Amino acid sequence: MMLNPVLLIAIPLGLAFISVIFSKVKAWFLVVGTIACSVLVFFVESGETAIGGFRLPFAISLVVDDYTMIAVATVNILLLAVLAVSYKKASAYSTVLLAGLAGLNGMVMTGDLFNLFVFMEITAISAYIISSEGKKPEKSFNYLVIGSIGSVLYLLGLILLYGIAGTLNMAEMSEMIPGLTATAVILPVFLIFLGISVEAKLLPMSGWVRGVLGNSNSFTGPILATVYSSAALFVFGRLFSQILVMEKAISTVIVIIALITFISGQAAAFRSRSIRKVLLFSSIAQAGLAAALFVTGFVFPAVLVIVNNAIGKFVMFATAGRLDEEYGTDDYIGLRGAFCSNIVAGSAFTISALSITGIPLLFGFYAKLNVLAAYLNQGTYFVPAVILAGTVIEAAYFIRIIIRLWAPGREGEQADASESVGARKIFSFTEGMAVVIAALLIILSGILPDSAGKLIGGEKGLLGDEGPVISMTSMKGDSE
Amino acid sequence: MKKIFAGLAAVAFGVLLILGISASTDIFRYEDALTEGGAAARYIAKDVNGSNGEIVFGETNDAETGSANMVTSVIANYRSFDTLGEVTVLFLASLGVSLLAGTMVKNGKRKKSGFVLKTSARFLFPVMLLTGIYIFTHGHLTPGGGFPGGSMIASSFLLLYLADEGFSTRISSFKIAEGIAGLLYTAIGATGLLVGGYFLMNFLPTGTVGSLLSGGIIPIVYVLIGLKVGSEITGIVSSMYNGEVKV
Amino acid sequence: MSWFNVLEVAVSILLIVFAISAVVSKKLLTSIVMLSAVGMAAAVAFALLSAPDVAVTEAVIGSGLITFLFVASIRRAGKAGDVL
Amino acid sequence: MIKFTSLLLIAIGLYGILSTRNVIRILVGINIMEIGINIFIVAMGYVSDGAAPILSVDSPGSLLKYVDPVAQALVLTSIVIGLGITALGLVFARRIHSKYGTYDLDSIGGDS
Repeated sequence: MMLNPVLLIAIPLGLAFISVIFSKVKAWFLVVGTIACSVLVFFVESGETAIGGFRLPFAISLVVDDYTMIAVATVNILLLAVLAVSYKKASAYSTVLLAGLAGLNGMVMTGDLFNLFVFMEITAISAYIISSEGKKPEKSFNYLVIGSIGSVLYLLGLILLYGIAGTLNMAEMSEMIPGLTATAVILPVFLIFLGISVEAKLLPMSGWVRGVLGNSNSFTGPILATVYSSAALFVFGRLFSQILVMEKAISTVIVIIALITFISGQAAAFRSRSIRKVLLFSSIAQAGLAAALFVTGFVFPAVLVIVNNAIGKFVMFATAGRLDEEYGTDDYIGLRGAFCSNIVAGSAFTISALSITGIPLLFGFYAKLNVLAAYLNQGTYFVPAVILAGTVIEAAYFIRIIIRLWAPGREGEQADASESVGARKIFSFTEGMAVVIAALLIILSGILPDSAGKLIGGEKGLLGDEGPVISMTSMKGDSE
Repeated sequence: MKKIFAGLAAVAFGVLLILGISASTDIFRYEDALTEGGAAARYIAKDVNGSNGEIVFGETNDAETGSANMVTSVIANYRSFDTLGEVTVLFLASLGVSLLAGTMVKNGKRKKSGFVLKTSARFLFPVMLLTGIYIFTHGHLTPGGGFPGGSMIASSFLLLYLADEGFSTRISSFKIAEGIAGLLYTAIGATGLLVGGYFLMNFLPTGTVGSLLSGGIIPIVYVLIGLKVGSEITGIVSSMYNGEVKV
Repeated sequence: MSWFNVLEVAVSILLIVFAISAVVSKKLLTSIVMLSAVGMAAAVAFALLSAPDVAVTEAVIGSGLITFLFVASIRRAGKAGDVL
Repeated sequence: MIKFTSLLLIAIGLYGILSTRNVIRILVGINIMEIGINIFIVAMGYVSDGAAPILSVDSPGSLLKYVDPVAQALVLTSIVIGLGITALGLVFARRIHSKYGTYDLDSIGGDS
């Protein structure tokens, strides 16, 4: 039996309301809600479901297709993983997380522009509250201010589109956009781009990231950097690859902004010494890459980039947050040899870092290959060059961190006792399990990229005929 | 320096907006959308799911949504899902405020309010409360509805906080009211899903346009919204008023 | 000019004047009171634009409750001198 | 006319946000921006001589004479969301004040 997708929103929302009444056991509701949603994801009915029993396109609708399926699945399962890693901290925010989960699911599934605004606000407000865990109110405040400006801009853009098209339904809007004069659509599209770049961490509006994620712990880091930002990127992808498809001249501007985000993110990551700062700037860079791909129309590679980055950053932010909590610093020079006593966490971290960089036999390699192939097939050489340049920087800073964290302080002539940090266990068994499973997933999907690609892209591939751009089996066949 | 930069940015932004919008005023087709049967026109004529003739106040029976106030029919029926999201935003905000504003403290150094002030506040309190309740129970007929009604309830509590230094409530009781109202709202949606196969479906008969018992689930939803908004804003107000941040 | 236009111009001017004085005023409390005035003028504008529902809501929330929240949150800092 | 006034309000609000580092003033700026956008939305849905979208005993016969109820519904939602954001922002402001003794972000100093 296929279920109505609205359950993915109604169940966590209802549980959130119950959890304030029975606040003693609210953490249980969180666990039940997250598990229920992660399971239900695979049983929802595809197609556009109207809410309220009104005829489409006049009703608010939820859209479930291959694309939103993978988005919802990613978000829910990642949230479950974050809970496994930092259950104790997360349980204090049970109600906020449950309502936030409803917002995230609604955000990626909704088929209505204003409904998207409402769900974005739910998500944003829960993110503000979660970010206050960092005990730096001025950073959260900064986040809130940028978020509010973004939401005003988004609202303005959306209302202009409503004024022009007379509808808020995304499917109807996407049919009308090509028929409208470009001059009328530029301003709203640009405003919507600015509005959505706050959560998606794209350049003009990403000023909050440094303060919020730089002070993250093993709970706020993974949740804001992976769950929330992949949801925002999936929304960005849906809007800019399916609904607001622009003429080449306009989309080029957005691609350039996204590529600047990519390169400057990589450069800033290279300059940072704190692991969390490296990670957050790397996240900004990956968001820029995914955004550029989406706007160019390469949906499948972009989804691969998002998923790869989400799994990898989940492991890495969790590890970095824990390192900071245990050792009181996350400066990788001060953490020399920290992985020697945490072989499991260290290996997972290493695998994730290498995967994000795109080392062969890991999932990230498949993702990067698809990205490059998409551009080369199209005959573009400038963008792949930029991406490769960024990847070199990326490899440099990740390998630098990994070497420092594995080398037990015998880099000079004398092993100074203060150079190597002491042995401390950073993960308990269950927490370690979540991280290990994530790392195994990266390896497994790297070895079997075709099945992973099918899993993510659906049988036919995203958007029907496009499909996985590169098939590993065919590549092997060519080389033999 | 900062002010000059800010001024330039604001002027640039304002000019951009005004130019961008006036360049496309001729393409804004809202009035066309009305005639061509856009969403707004359908909502006004109440014929999204098929025509039921011209809607006449006090006569038409069982019209779609059945609310005389069209804004209400949009808020509590056509786009009720938005409203559910919106009360969730407020719910989260109130939760965040009570999480962050700190615990209640007895405010020892407050001046005692005078007898006249206190008595008149106590007299005004039920009047305001009733006005709020009236506003949201008549939301489908007259301007107003759940949001101003709920805010009115919150204002009445605010009045007591300001005028009566002995008045205090437990924030957790507002939390429970919020939770119950929100749960009922979701439950009404789920009932629609069970009865008619659509979440938040208007599964009750809609009655005669213009009578108090019309609109199907609209009055119920609006009362819940009113109670929820009222308890949420009261929660925010009392946290802001009484909370003391411990550093 | 119909009464609508006259009122429209008047409300527009009021909105702009209140908004500018809210942004540039030296005292924090003046800013907040001016914000409340902007909310009130906005409520009039909404009523003018045939939006009674919005006008009522804006009057209660935008002009009333938000002002209270602002004042309540700067109230404790009032003794610092630089604030009020 | 009032449409452009509302755009000016948005610009003034933006100036208010950018020109100061005082958290309360920033919130005032955000609120002005929100009021601006709300007026703009309602003005978008306004039809000249349009009636308020409420049926009553003496409603106009033709449907065309109503202003857009959708725009007004959106604004109601947006006003309430704005209240929530402002309340949360004020709590952050209060926390900033109790931690650093000032509302001025510049005098907090420090990085990361």
